[in-house]
Amino acid sequence: ELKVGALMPMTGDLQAYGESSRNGVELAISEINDAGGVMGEPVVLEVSDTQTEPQAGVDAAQRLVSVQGVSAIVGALSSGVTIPVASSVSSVEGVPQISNASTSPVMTDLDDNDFLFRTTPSDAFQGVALASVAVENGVDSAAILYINNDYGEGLANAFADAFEAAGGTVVGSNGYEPGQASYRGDLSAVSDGESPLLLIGYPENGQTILRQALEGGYFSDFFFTDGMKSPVIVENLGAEFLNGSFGTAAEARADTDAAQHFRSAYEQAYGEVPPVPYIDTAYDAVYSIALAAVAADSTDPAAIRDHLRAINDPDGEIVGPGEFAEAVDRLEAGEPINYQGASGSVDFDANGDVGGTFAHWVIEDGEYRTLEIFEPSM
Amino acid sequence: MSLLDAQGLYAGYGGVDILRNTHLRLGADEIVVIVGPNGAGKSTAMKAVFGLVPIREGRVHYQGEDITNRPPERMVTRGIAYVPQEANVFPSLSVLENLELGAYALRGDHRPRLEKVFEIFPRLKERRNQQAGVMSGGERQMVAMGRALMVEPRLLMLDEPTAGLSPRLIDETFERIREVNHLGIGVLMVEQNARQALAIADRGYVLATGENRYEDTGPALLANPEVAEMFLGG
Amino acid sequence: MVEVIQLLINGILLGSILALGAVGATMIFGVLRFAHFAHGDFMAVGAYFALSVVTVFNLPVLAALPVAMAATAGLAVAIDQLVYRRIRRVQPVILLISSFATALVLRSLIQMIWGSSNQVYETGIQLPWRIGPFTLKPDHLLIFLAATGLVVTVHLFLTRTRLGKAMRAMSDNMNLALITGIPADRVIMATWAIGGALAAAAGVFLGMDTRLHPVMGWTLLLPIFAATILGGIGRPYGAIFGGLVIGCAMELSTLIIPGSYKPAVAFAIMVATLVFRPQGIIKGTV
Amino acid sequence: MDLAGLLAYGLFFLNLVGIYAIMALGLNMQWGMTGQFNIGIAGFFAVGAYTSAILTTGSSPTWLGGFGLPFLLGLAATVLVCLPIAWLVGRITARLRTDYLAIATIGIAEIIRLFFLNEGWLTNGVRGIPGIEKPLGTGNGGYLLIVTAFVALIWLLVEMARRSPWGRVLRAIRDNEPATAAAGKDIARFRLQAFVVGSCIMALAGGLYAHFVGFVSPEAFRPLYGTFLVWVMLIAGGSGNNLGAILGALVVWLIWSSTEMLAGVLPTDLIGSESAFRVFLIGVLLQIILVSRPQGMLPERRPPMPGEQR
Amino acid sequence: MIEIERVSRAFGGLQAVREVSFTVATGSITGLIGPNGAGKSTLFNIIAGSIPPDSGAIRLQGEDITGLPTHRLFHKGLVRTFQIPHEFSRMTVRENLMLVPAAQRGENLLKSWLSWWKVVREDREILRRADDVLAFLEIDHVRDELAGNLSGGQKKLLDLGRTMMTDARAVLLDEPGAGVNRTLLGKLAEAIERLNRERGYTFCVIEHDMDLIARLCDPVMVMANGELIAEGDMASLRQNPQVREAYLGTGSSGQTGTGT
Ligand SMILES: Nc1ncnc2c1ncn2[C@@H]1O[C@H](COP(=O)(O)OP(=O)(O)OP(=O)(O)O)[C@@H](O)[C@H]1O
Ligand SMILES: Nc1ncnc2c1ncn2[C@@H]1O[C@H](COP(=O)(O)OP(=O)(O)OP(=O)(O)O)[C@@H](O)[C@H]1O
Ligand SMILES: [Mg+2]
Ligand SMILES: [Mg+2]
Repeated sequence: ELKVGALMPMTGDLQAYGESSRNGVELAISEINDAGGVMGEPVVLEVSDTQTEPQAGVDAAQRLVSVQGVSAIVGALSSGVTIPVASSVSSVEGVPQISNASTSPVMTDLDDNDFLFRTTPSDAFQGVALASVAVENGVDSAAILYINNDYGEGLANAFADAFEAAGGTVVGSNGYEPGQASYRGDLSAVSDGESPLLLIGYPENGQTILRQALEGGYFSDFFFTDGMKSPVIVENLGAEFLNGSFGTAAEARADTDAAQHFRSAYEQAYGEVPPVPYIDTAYDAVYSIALAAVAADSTDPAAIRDHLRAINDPDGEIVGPGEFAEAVDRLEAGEPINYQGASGSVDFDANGDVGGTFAHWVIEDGEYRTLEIFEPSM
Repeated sequence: MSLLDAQGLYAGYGGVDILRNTHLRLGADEIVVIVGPNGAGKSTAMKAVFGLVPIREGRVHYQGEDITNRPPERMVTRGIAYVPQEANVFPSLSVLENLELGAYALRGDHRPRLEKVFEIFPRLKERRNQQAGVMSGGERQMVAMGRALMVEPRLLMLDEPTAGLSPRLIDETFERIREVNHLGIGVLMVEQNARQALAIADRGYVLATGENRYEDTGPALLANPEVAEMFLGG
Repeated sequence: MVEVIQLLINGILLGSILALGAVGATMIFGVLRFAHFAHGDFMAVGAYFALSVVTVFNLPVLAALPVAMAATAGLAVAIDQLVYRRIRRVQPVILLISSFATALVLRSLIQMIWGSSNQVYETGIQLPWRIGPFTLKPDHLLIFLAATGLVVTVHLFLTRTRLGKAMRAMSDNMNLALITGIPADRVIMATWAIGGALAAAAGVFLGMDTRLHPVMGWTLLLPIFAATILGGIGRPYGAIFGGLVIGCAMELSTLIIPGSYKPAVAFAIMVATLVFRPQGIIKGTV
Repeated sequence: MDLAGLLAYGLFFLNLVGIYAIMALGLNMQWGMTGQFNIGIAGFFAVGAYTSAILTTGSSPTWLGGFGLPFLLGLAATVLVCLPIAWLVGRITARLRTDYLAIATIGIAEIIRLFFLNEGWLTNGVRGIPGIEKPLGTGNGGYLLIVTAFVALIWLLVEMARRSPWGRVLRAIRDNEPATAAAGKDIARFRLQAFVVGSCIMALAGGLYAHFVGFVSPEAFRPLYGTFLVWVMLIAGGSGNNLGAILGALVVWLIWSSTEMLAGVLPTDLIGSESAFRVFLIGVLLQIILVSRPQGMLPERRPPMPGEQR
Repeated sequence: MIEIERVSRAFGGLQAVREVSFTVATGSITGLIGPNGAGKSTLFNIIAGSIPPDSGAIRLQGEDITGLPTHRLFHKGLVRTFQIPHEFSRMTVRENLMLVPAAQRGENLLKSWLSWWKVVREDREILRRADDVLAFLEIDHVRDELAGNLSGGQKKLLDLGRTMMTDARAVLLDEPGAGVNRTLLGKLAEAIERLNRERGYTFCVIEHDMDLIARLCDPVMVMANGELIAEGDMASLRQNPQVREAYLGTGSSGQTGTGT
């Protein structure tokens, strides 16, 4: 029986992402089990809470591995938890760990005995993507306010470099500390009165910042990264102020079968379109683990790790998440497969990273609409 | 009917009885003095009566009513005022505030009462805006007494009211106590200035290791050579 | 210059929210001698109470304010009776740790009842008035006026009733207060009620200005303590002053230092106050 | 749930308990013995963790690294680096009373955290420092031996200090400062010593932590896990009692991690959110401990008189 | 021994001590009396370094000690007690005394760690001394009680006991007799006399019990309203009208002289 551990922030700062990521995981597992499970048995899920804190995160991970005996871990979300878990638990215990949301460039070179993977692209890519989208939208100067963590800082730097290389001007760039009651001073410091604001952050504080930016008259035009792509923001602030705002998010081509399958399955299961990013990446992480286990014909963690790349054989038959039963048949028949996930091709490179495509989205009539999906040219 | 009647008290701190079969009685307009060596349980007896130390056995009656183990704030409304031996002022409050708080439980205008206290202790009027915590030792003692008098009590319980007072003030204080007593207020006090205290007392108790040792009128105790040698400093 | 004045206006707003929280915290500190770590969560609970009133009865926020204040006051008193009363006689530090546990309980209850995502009283943005080069949001004027009104009410309450004095007496010497006939339990309950009500008001105002979130109060706790210290512990008026100073300093700080160091400003002021004027700017020895 | 797995988790679990126990012992020296209300533990914890991380890892272009010192030297350095910092903080806050000291130290700890967060050249800022290795390639079992040795050593040192006349002066200070001065003791010196020694113990725990989890980033030093948990451990265990501090670390961390299983028993729709319910349980359990045993599980006992067997 | 030279101190508008000068001669037991609030304790606080004087100087055996912190004065042999007892309430009576001796080896943390056995041996010696003092003061039955649980008078005795644990040369006693039972007070007086005679302690005693003052002290200083108004032996002071008016009063306590 294959046991998968989900290491998610069910409390703490990233709670909102933790809960929806878990939905992604659960969705994948129920589909897999409906399709007959792995090696004839249903896949079992164990969820553990990182509290968005490294100390609690490593403890939770160790419990998953030792007590619950999981063969692979999906998570964690923030790099500050994912990396300690990788270096003190999964690489030591030899359990593959696939993060669905950690975008820190540090992970690429981490000495993890090749047990750490991720299904979301490194920050380095999105900054470039966003810069090209901004230029395309006629932005020639911008102010940046980013959450002062590795996500925010990494993206802000990558964007600023690419944007300036493309001839744009950054009029002000500042990190902000989460949890403040007022960001008016921060806004005032980066505002030049006309340039739009690039806000890199999460809805928790991002919403406050947007509100204060609008109410204080500091900014009226905005663009965003994936972290701020959340319908609740539009709902709470009112569409009229945000229409026309745009942004990027790591997103698979929505026209692929896999992506469409995921969206409709998610809607059916939870009654809403996937509200925040990183759900499809969690979903793909589970599929990858299950397929690798089938390929290895084993629930041994190391064997699963060894087969994670094998399910993406370029010569193999392309299979998507809706086609688990067929994929199993092929693998059992000894034929190669190439998994194409909801979030993209999920081809792990030598570092366990994936490349990615990005969505250019805009807010129109209060709805997020994806204009195009593209691969940034580095 | 006696004002206060405590019979067969057993009380102490956490398990150990300090008082052992102690009894105290006070007539309506009596001055009663408790004397005894240090650590005899005099203060403990006062605290037990006032509900600050739990009584394990025995009863306390006040004006015929059973007040054993009643909470202290209820004693005040019944007309009992108590001045503890230590920590008897609010150090960070001014003298005036200390006095005003004395009358907290009472309704009505307290200015006349305040005037009366100032009359007794003119020093307090002079220094009424002073923080009580920085007053001299003797001045504090006055504040504490004054605070108790603000309640216009029927029964005044004083734990070593003259400790730290100058000889002149000691005389005055005993004089005041007598005056207060003439107004019909019963006074129960612990004193180490035993000779003077017993001289104005109607009756006295000698307490040693938590037990009643002697009990007599003031002058009789003073005259008792045994008591004098053992407890009054020869 | 315009920018400085604008930031000052903003600072006064933030400061009046901090001050509401700080007045309650300082009173609790004054009477019970411990830093109440659940104070921020009282704010959050108050804000959510108001949210329920707003959504269920479809009332404007200000109408929900009194309800939220009363409910939070009741909650504060209940928690005191249930928990704090039992450990009041031990060391204050036990109370402090216990208040920390209370904070955990309240925060998780909010999550269980109201969920953990961002919520707002009214959707949409309120566009500011423009007065010359300055902007002022109507809500902000409202918050400022309401906060001032509340503080004045508390002031009258403390001076016109004997309660204020009794509170200080209790913080000096609980035993002696009992001996003097001060009904200690009632004074303590009143303290909690006032503290809770003010915290709720601060929470509602904070929610109007930002958004509602289970940790909204917790993150404001340290600046509130900073305001308390600055004003001198146990001094309600000092707390108001402290709140305003901290609020303005935090807003103005972004002129000089990077925003990522902003929270340090409150702490730096606090530490400097403690080192150079430990009794607070307005002298408080209580 | 097999036995080997439980054992493996047990080893891991005890490592963390040991690290927290060391912090609780350091706090006991400050609070339990001297009455110094330090709620800036996370600051010293961070100083230790970063010191060891920077000094023992390989070189990197983005932060000041590449010293590659061995494990034990890294640990020694945590104490050496913490010493002047704690001394400075102690001097600054020397005159402060309990509550004021509390709030000053939490402020200083936040400033330290923001420093580590924002000074990327030194600490790799928000990204944190990866690749901190356990000594001699030990696994959790081997590392547990090292941690246990340190717990025992620190316990011994702190307990000796508590029983010594030095500890007696500290308790006197805790009790009554003017009287201690009148008895000829230089209060400022003793307080400062206790503060510095306690803080260095916390820094040492930081160093052990860094090597245990292999990665440090500012997130690990936020007040909840860096400071409050340690307080909860000491108070629940019994402040003033060194064995209590260790027991507190064990019990509290056990509650912290076992409530997750407890919370899983109840149906989700009843409690809204499982994880919130877990935090709720933690809070309630803590309250129960505090209300029923306010002195802690092992209350403080006075140190034995010389010649007395205890 | 102690020279007090033109010392003044005001609190706000109140001149608590005004231009006070006198000398406590080596080997004497000097009394200091005066009405409540006269400034006696304030003067003690100034001498003992608890508060600084506004002006004036204090000399200890010729050395200027004005403004030195309390613990430094202690090491110069100047010890004090407090009017309101300052016990270590959460420590046992024995520990209260054992704390006092200066320069204990074990007060150095490093030495405690490195030479534990020597520390314990030294501590045993200190314990023996403490028990002797307790026996002398007749409070040895409460030696393992927490000092905070002592009765008011017992605390006063403990305060005195702490000064007996030192090698002090000059001791300032602030009302050692207040609240102490008269029988015991007699013994206390004996103790003070013996310390003075046998160990050569110099005392300066504030006290309101005229019997005690009369028995122990010569000379006696009288303060009122912050000023020194008279000095001499008790018998002559009793005849001084100014002293009678300000302090003794006309009642019994000033006159029932020779109780013991
Ligand atoms: N809070 C307490 N806890 C434990 N024991 C106490 C406490 N208070 C007093 N005792 C003990 O009870 C005994 C009697 O104390 P009490 O204060 O009644 O004496 P007292 O007769 O008033 O003496 P004094 O004249 O010295 O004031 C003493 O031995 C004392 O140590
Ligand atoms: N820190 C202070 N601040 C303000 N006033 C003070 C302070 N300390 C003492 N005083 C005042 O100075 C005066 C002298 O006080 P002091 O304690 O020296 O008197 P004392 O002679 O010792 O009296 P007693 O015999 O009653 O103890 C008093 O009126 C007192 O209120
Ligand atoms: Mg007594
Ligand atoms: Mg005096």
